Amino acid sequence: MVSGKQDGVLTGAFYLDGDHACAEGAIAAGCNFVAGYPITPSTEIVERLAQRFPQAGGTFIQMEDEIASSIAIQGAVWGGAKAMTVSSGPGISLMMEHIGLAAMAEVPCVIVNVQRGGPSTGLPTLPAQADMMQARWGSHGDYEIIALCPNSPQECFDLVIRAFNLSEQYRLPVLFMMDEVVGHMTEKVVIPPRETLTIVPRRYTQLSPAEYLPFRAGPDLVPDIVKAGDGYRFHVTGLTHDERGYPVMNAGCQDGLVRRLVDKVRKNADKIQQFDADQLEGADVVVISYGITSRVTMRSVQEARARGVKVGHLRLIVVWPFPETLIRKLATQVRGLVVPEINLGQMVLEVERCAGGHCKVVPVPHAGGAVHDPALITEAIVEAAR
Amino acid sequence: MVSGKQDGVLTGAFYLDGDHACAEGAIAAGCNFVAGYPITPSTEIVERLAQRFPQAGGTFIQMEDEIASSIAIQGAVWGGAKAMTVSSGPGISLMMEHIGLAAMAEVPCVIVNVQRGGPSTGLPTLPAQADMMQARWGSHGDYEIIALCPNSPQECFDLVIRAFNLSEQYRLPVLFMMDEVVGHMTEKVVIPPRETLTIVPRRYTQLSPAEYLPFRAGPDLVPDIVKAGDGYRFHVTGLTHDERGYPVMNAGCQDGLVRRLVDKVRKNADKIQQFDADQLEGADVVVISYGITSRVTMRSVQEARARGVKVGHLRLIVVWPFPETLIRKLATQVRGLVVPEINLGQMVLEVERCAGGHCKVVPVPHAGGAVHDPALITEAIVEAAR
Amino acid sequence: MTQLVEPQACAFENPVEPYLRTERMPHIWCPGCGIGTTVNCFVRAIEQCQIDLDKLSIVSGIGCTGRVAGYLRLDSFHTTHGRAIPFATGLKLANPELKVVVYSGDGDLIAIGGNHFIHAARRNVDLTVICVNNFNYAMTGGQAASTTPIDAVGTTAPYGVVEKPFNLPFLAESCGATYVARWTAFHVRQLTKAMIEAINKKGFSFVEVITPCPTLYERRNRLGSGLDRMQWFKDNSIIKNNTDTRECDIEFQKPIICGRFVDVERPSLLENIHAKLEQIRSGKRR
Amino acid sequence: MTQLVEPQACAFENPVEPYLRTERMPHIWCPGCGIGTTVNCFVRAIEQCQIDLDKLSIVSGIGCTGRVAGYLRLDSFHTTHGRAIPFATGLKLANPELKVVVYSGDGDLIAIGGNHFIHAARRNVDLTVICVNNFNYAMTGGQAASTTPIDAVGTTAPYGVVEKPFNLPFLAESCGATYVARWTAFHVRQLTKAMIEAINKKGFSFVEVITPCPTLYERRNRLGSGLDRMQWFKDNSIIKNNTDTRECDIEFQKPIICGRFVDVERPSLLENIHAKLEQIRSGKRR
Amino acid sequence: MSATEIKIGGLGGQGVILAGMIIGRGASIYDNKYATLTQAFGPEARGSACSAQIIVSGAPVAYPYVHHPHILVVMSQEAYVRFVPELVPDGLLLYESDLVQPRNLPAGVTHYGIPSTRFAEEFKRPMVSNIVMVGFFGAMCSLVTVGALRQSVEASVPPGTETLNLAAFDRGLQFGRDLFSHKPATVAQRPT
Amino acid sequence: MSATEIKIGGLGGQGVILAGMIIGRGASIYDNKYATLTQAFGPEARGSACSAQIIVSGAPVAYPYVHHPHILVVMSQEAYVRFVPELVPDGLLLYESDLVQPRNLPAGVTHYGIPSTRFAEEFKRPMVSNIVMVGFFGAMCSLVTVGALRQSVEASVPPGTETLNLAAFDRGLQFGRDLFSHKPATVAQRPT
Amino acid sequence: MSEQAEATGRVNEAGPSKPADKPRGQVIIKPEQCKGCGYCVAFCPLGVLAMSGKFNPKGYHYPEVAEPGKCSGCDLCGMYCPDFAICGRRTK
Amino acid sequence: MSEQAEATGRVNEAGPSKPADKPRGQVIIKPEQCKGCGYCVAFCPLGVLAMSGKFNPKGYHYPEVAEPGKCSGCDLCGMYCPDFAICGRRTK
Ligand SMILES: Cc1ncc(C[n+]2csc(CCOP(=O)(O)OP(=O)(O)O)c2C)c(N)n1
Ligand SMILES: Cc1ncc(C[n+]2csc(CCOP(=O)(O)OP(=O)(O)O)c2C)c(N)n1
Ligand code: SF4
Ligand code: SF4
Ligand code: SF4
Ligand code: SF4
Ligand code: SF4
Ligand code: SF4
Ligand SMILES: [Mg+2]
Ligand SMILES: [Mg+2]
Repeated sequence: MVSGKQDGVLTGAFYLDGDHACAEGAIAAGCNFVAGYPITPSTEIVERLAQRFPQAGGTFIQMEDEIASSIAIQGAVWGGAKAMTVSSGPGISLMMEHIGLAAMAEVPCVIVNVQRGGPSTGLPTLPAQADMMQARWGSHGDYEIIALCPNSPQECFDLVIRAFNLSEQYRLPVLFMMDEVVGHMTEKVVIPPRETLTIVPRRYTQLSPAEYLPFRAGPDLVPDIVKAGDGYRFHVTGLTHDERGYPVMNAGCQDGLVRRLVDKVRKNADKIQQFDADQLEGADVVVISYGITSRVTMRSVQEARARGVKVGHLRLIVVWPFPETLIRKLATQVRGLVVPEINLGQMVLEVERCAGGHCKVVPVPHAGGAVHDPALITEAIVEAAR
Repeated sequence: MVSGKQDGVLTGAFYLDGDHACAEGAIAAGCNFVAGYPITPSTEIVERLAQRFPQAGGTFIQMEDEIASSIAIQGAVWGGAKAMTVSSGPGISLMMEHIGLAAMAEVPCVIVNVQRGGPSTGLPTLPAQADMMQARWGSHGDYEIIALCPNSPQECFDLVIRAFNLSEQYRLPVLFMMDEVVGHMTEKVVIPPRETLTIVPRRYTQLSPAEYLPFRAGPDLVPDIVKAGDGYRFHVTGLTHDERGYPVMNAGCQDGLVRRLVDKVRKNADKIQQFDADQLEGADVVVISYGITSRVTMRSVQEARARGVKVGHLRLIVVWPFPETLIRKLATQVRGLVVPEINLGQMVLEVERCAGGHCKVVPVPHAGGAVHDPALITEAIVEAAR
Repeated sequence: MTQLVEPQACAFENPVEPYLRTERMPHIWCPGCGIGTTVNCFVRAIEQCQIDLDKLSIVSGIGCTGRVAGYLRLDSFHTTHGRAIPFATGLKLANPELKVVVYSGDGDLIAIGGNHFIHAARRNVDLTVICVNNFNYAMTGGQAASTTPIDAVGTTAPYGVVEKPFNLPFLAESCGATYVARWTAFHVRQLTKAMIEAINKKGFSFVEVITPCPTLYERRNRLGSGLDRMQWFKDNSIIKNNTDTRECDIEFQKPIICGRFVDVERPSLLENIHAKLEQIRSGKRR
Repeated sequence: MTQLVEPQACAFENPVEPYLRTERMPHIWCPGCGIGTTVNCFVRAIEQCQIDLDKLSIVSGIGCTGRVAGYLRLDSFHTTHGRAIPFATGLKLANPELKVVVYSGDGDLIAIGGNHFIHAARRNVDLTVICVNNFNYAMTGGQAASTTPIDAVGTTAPYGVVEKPFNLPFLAESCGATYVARWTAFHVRQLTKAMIEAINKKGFSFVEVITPCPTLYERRNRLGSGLDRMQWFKDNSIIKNNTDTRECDIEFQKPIICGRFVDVERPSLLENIHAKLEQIRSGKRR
Repeated sequence: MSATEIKIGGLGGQGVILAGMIIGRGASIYDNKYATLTQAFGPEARGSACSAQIIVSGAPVAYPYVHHPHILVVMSQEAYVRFVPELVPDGLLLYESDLVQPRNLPAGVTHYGIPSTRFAEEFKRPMVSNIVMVGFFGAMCSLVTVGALRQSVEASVPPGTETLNLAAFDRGLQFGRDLFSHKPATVAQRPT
Repeated sequence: MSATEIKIGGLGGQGVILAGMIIGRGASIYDNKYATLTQAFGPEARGSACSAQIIVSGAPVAYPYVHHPHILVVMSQEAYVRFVPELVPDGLLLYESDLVQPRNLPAGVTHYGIPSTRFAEEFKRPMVSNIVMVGFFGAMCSLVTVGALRQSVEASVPPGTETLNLAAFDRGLQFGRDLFSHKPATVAQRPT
Repeated sequence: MSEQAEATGRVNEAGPSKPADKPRGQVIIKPEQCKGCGYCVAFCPLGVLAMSGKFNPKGYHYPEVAEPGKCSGCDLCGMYCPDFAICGRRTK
Repeated sequence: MSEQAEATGRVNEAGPSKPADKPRGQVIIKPEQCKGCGYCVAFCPLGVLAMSGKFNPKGYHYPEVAEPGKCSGCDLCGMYCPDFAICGRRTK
C-alpha cells in the first residue's frame, strides 16, 4: 500500500505527491507510452513512470528534447498507444508546433504542464499559473484544446484519467495544467479498483478500409480513428486536408476542416465543462479560481463569510473551453466576480469578457513564486461586496 | 531605381512586394544582423537580405532551425547588433521559448511573422491572420510584447522601422505581424533619404561599470543597456533576477521584475498605440480591422456607406498592446463594432471584453486561405447598424 | 495549336502503380526531379523484401521529398518539418511489429532535424532512414542547406556557400548507425539493393541518395538540366564500398564517392529494451 | 555543539578570486562536484592566454554547469537549455573581436543542444566549447543522459541505461571540429593546457571534461564519493594523444581514453565570411 | 472606378508572376500610376497552376484582388478554362496559341494569340516565353506605355540577361503590332 | 482548528523532505488522518535551504501552507534562525544539537535537541540523520503513533535499506524516550 | 493512340529492326504523364527510345519507341522515370 | 585563527619537518568555504594536508596543514578545490 513499490496497476490508499499521482493516474487510464524530457517541477512524473512502466506494461522513452517528445507521442498514438508527455514552461513552449499538429491531425494525447514561475527560465522550483493563456493560444493558427486544472494529488490521479478520456472522445490534445505546489504536495491518494474506473476507449472505426474515410466526422464532429498496421493504408498530414486525409490547398477545404476542429470543442463545450460550485446561489460576490489557488481561496472565502459577506466560490476544473454561459449568467446575478490567479491577469480577461459589464470583475493577480496570501483574496472579496 | 540591384541603403521609388520592402525597412532601420530559416511565405525577406547585406553592411546567417535563429539574434544584440529574425507559423511556434527569453532579459529585437494558414503546416502559401493571440500569449509565463500589422508593402517598410524603434525604446521583442497577402503583394514603395528617417538608437548606459546596474530601470520602467566587450562584465539570465542581473529565487524578486516587464508596456500603452481612424465621429457602426483585412474592409465600408450606413473604420496598426481605452470609449458611442479577421475569432475577443456590453460586437470570421469576400463584411456592417 | 496526345488504357500496368495513391497523381514534382526516381527504387525494394505492406509505415517530414509519404499507398505520415524521426521512433516503439521507414529531405533530416538524426542513430532505433539529398531546400525555393557544397549558390547564399557541408555517412557512423550507404539517383539498381539491405537491417540504417533538383539547385548553379546532372552523376561517381567515411566529403562538382560504407551489428534499441525487460522481470536490478 | 571555525582575512588572495563574482559565493555546487575544479582550470587558462578579459564572453545553457557563466566575472550569458551555442554564434558574428567561450553540460550541449553542436562544428564557428560531462542531467536530479554509459542507472533509467552514449570526440570530429580533446577533472594541468589550446585555436574547438557528480551520478551508481571517483579517474584514464576518435567510446567503469585527438587547420566561419565579402566587394560573383 | 484589372494565368515555371511584375512595375515606377500585383500559387516550386493579378489605377488601390479582369492573359489551357468566365463582357484575351485553344469564348471578348513558347525556343531559352508575352501585351493594349514596359523588363530580369529578354520582348511586341495592324483591339483603346 | 502544523527545516541533502514524507505518510496512511505535505527548495540539487511543511488534521486540509507551526524541527542553524520566529507561542522545537544552537528562543517554547548527525555517523551512513530525527519526533510528541511512523519509515526508504533505517529510527526514538522520561513535553499532549 | 500501341510487344513484333527475333521485352509509355526529362531515352541501355517532337497537354515532349525490336524489358526506363510515365517488362 | 595562520610560510618556517629548509610554498585555507570533499588532501603531491576532525558551520570537515614545511606552493590543491577554499603559492 505504499508508493513506488508495487507492480502492475495499483489499488488502495497511497501517500503521493501530485506528480506521482499523475503518473499513477496515467497508468490507470491505460496510458502505455510516455516520451519526455526532464524539467523541474515535472520530472518526478516521468521518473515514476520509468520505474513503474516495466511492470505496468508501458514504454517510457527519454527523448533528446521536448520537441521530440511531443511528436514521439503522436507517432505512438498512430501505432495504437495511449500516450502522454510531461513538461513545464520552457519545455511546453517548445511543444507548441506539435500541439498544433495534434490538433490538426486529431491525435488524442495528453500534455502535462506542471507550471512554474516564468517567463523564460524564471523560477524553476516555484509555482505559478501563468501558462493558462499559452495553453489556449500558444500554437499558430486556429484550433481548440481542452485544459484541466487539478488542485490536489487525488485530483492529479482522477483528472488525468478524465484528460485521457476527453482526448479520446474528442480526438485532440488535452493539456493537464498542474502547478508546482500541486505537483509537489503530498496527500493521501485513493486509487479505486481498476474495474470501477471509467475509461473511454479509442474510437476505432467499425468500417472496412474500403468504406473508411479517416477525416469524415459523425454528428459529434469527431471522426473515428484507425492505427497503423491494420490495413487501412491511411494518410495523416499537418497540411489542410480533405476527408481522405489528402492535402487540399484552398480556402474551402480550410473552412470545412478548421471550423470543424474548433467546433468539436465549442459545440460540445457543455459536455466537457467541469467545475465545483460552492454557494453560488444568492451570493453577492463569487470568486472564480482554479488549481492550487482554489485551495487558498477556500480559506479566504471562509474568512470573508466569517466577516458576513455572502460569497460563493466557483472552482474551474475544466478551464478550456471556458465556461462562457455559466459566467455570463453569474455576472447578471452578483455584484462582483473576484478572480485570483498566480499570474498578472489571464483567465480574468475571459471572465471580464463574459461578464459583459454586468458586474464588477476584480482581478487578484500574483506574479508567482508562491501562492497568494489568503488575506489578499479576502480583502478583494470584501471590497467587491461593497 | 529598381529592386534587387542597388548597393548600400536604398532611396527612391521601388516596386517591391511586402517581404522585400520589409527587408529594405530593416536595413534602413539599421538592422545589421539577421538569423533565419526558410519558410514560406517569409523566405523572400531573408533571401533579399542575404543578397543585400554584403553591400548594406550586415550579416545574415541561415541557422539550422528557428530555435537557433531566435537565440542567435539575441546573442547578436548583446554583441551590439540590431537584430531580427523572420518566419511564419510553424517556425514562430518554435521560437516561443526565446520570445520569453527576450522578454525576460529585455533584449531589443524584431520577430517577423508572415502569417499563413494554420494550424500546423496548414496552408503554406495562403494567407491567414490566426497567429494574433499567439503573438501575445505564445510563450509561458507573464510578459508583454508589442505587435504591429502592416497592410501594404509601403507599410512593411515604414512600420518595420517603427518596430525596431519600439524594441529599442522598450527593450523587448516586437512582433511584426504581416500576412501572406501583404508579404507577396507588390506595390510602389517610396524609400525616403536615410537622414529623414527617425531611428531610435540603442539606449546604452551613460554610467560607468562601477555605477551601472544592468536591470535597474528609470521612470519609464526600462533599464539602459550595455553590450559585451565594453568592460561592464555584466550577467544576463533567463532566471528571475535582481537589478544586478543575478538570479534570485523568490516571489518578491519575481514580483518586482515581472510586474515591471509587463508594466513597461501596459503603462506606456498610450505612447505605443497607433491606428488609422476613418469617420469614427458620429458612426453608428465601427469596423475594427488590421493587416490585409483592413484593405478588404475599405471596400466594404465604401459599399455600406453607399447603402446609407454611418460606418466608421478603425484600423489597428499596433495591435498589441490592445487599444483598450479607445475601444471602451467607442463602445459607448456606437451601436455595433464589427470585427473581420482571417481567423475564427481572436482580436474580437479583446474587442468584446473592452466593449463591456455597451454595444453589439459582431465577429466576421474567416478560416483562412483567402481574404474575405468584401460583401460578407458589408452585410455584417448593415446588420450591426440595425 | 499542336496536336496533343490523350490518355488511354494500358496494355499492362506500371509495376509502381499498386504502391502509389494514383488518385493523387500527377504528383507535384518538377520535370526531371530525382525524387520520383528514388520512389521507383523504393517501391521495387519493398516489393523484393516481400514484407507485409500493411505492416509497413512511411514517415516523412516537410519538403519536396516530404511528399513521398503522401504518394505511397501505405500507412503514411507527413509530419512536421524535421521531426519525422522522433515521430517514427514513437510509432515503432508503440507497435514493434511495424516496419518503419523515414523518407525525407536533407534539410528536413539533417538541418532542422539533425538532433533527432544523431540521437536515433545513437540509440540504434529500429528505423530505416532514406535521405534524399538534393543539396538544397527545394520546397521553399532553393535555399542553401547544410549539405550544399562550398561555393555552390542558393537563394540564401547568392554569392556562394562558405560553410562546409556535412559528410552524412561520417556523421551517421560517428553516432552509431549500423548500416550506411550512399548512391545517386543515377544508380537505380544499386540504390534499390541498398534500400533492401537497409530495410532488412535491424537497428538504424541510413541511405543517402543524391538527386537532381533541376528546377532550383542545378538551374541556379548552371549545372544544366536534370539529364545533364544524371549524366554527370554517371560520369563522376566513384563506387567504393567500405570507404572510410572520413573520405566521403562532397565538394562542389568533384566526384562523389558512392557505396555501402558501414554494415555492422549491434543490438538495436528494441532488442535492448526487450533484454532489459527480461532482466527486470526475472528480478535482477541490473 | 561542535566548535565552528569563522571566516577571516587571508594572507594572500586565491588566484581565482579576481575572476569570480565573489559576491555570489558560496556557489550552488555540491561537495566534491567537479564543476568547480574545471572552473579553476579555466581561470588559469584564461590567465595564461593573456587575453583582454573585457573582450571575453562566456555563454552557458541551463544546468549545474550552466551556472558557470553566472559565477565568472566576465560578460556572461546564462541562456536557455541547449541554446548556448547558437547564442554564442550570434554574439561572435555580431562582434568578432570578442573571444566567445561556451561552457555547459553534456545534457545541455549534446542532448537538447545536439543539433546546434553539430552545425556549429560543421560551420567551424569561431567558438570554444567546453562540455562538462558528468554522465547525467544533474540540475534536474540525476536523469539518464545521452552520455550515460550503458548499464549505469539514472532516475529515468532506474534499471540501467540501454542506449549507447555518444562518443563526443568522434561526433565532433565527424562534423568538422578543428580541435578536440578530452580530460577528466583529475587532469587539472592537462585540462588547463587543453583549454589554452582550445581558446587559442581559431574555429570550433571542443574540450570534453569528465567530472564527478557525486550527489547524483556516483551516489546512484554506487561509485562512492567524489574523491573515490577522482581516484578512479586517476587510475583508469589512458592518456593517448591522437587516438582515432572511433576508439574513444566510454563504457561503464571501463578505462577512459584522454588526450588531444584532433588539431587540424581549416578556415573558420569568420575567415570564410570575410573572404567572401572581399570577393563580393572586388566584384567577382563566385 | 478608373482601375484596370488584369489577370495572367499559367503553370508554375512559365514566369507568370514575373510577367505580372514587369507590367506592374512598368505602370507603377515608369508610368507613375498605382499598380498592385498579387499572386497565387501552390506549395510546389513548379508545375501547378498559378496566376498574377494586377490592378492599375490613377489612385491608390485598396482591395487588391481581381475578380473580373478587363484583360486576361493565359499561358495554359487550364488557366484559360479557369479564368475566362471571369472576364468582363467586353474584355481582352491574350493567349499562348500553341498551348491554349480558346474554345467557347464568350461573345464580345477581343482575343489575340501568340505562340510565345515557340518564339522563346527560337531564342534557345524557353523561359523567355513570358517576356515575349509581355511584349505582345505592350502591343495589344495601351494600358502601360511600351517605353515603361521595356524599362521594366530591363530592370526586372536577372543581370546579364537584359539583351536576350529585350529581344524576346521586341519579338512579342512586333508580332502584336503586325497582328494589330490587321485588326484593331477595342480594349486597347480603353482609357487607363 | 483541529489541525496541527509542523515545519521541518534544514539544508538540501539532509533528507528534510523525506522526514516530512514519513511523518505525513504515517499520519495519513497508517493513522488514517488527513496530512498534507508541502516542500520548498532551491533549484540546486543540494546544499541550500529547504523545508517541509506538514498539516495533520482530522478533516481535509484546504490551505496547505504552514505559517505558524505548532511543531518545528530544525537540522541547521540557518533553518533555526529563519523559522523559530514562526513557532506558535507554546510550540515544540526539536533540533539537531550539533548543528543548531537554540539562541534567543522565545519563552514558552518547549525544546529538545538530538545529535542526530553524530548518531547517523555511528551507523556509517550520515544520510540517516533525518530518520534518527523522525524517531526522536515519535518520542517527543504523540501526533503520529510510533507504530505508524515505523511502518512509514519502512515504506518510505529505498528497498534494501529498511533495517538500517529502522535502527536509526529506533536510535532517535530511544534517545527521545530517555530524554522524555526526564522532562515531559507539553505540546506532545496536545490533542491531535 | 500510337505511342501506347507502338510500345507493346505486338507492335514490336512488326517493328523494323530484327523482324525475325521475337522481342524480349515490351515498353509502355503514358505520354500525358510525361514531363519530358529524357531520362528514359538517355538511360535505356539498348537505345530503344527517342524523344518525340510533339507536345503533351502539359507542353512537354515525351518519348517514343524508336527501335521496338530491341527492347529487353529490363525496366530501367521505368526505374528512372520520375513521373511513372513509362515502364518495361520482359515478354519471355 | 589557526588554519589560516598555520598555512602561511611563517608558520611553515616553524613547522616540525625539515626545519632547516626555507619552505618553498604557502597554502591558504578558508575552512568556512570548504565542503569537505578531500580533494586537496588526496591530491597534494607532498602530503602537506590532512582533514580536520572539526566541522565548519555547514557541517563539513575541512583540511588542515599537517606538514607545513613540505608545501611547494604548487597550487594543485587550489586547482582541485571545487569550492575555491584553498590555494597555494610559491614563496621563492
Ligand atoms: C518549422 C518549419 N520550418 C520551416 C519550414 C519550411 N520548409 C518546408 S520544407 C523546407 C525545406 C525542405 O528541404 P529538404 O528537407 O531538403 O527537402 P526538399 O524540398 O529539398 O526535398 C522548409 C525549410 C516548415 N515547414 N516548418
Ligand atoms: C527547455 C528546457 N527543458 C528542460 C529544462 C530542464 N533542465 C534544466 S538543466 C537540465 C539538464 C542539465 O544537464 P546537463 O546539461 O548535463 O548539466 P548538469 O546539470 O549535468 O551540469 C534540464 C533538463 C529546461 N530548463 N529547459
Ligand atoms: S523543386 Fe527540386 S526537389 Fe522539388 S520537385 Fe522540383 S526538382 Fe524536385
Ligand atoms: S548535482 Fe552533481 S553536477 Fe550538480 S552541483 Fe551537485 S555534484 Fe555537481
Ligand atoms: S525496358 Fe529496358 S530496354 Fe526496354 S525501353 Fe525500357 S530501358 Fe529500354
Ligand atoms: S523518364 Fe518519364 S518523364 Fe522523363 S521523358 Fe521518359 S517518360 Fe517522360
Ligand atoms: S600548494 Fe601544492 S604542495 Fe602546497 S598544499 Fe597545495 S598541493 Fe600541496
Ligand atoms: S578541496 Fe576544497 S572543498 Fe575539498 S576538502 Fe579541500 S578545501 Fe575543502
Ligand atoms: Mg533538399
Ligand atoms: Mg550533465
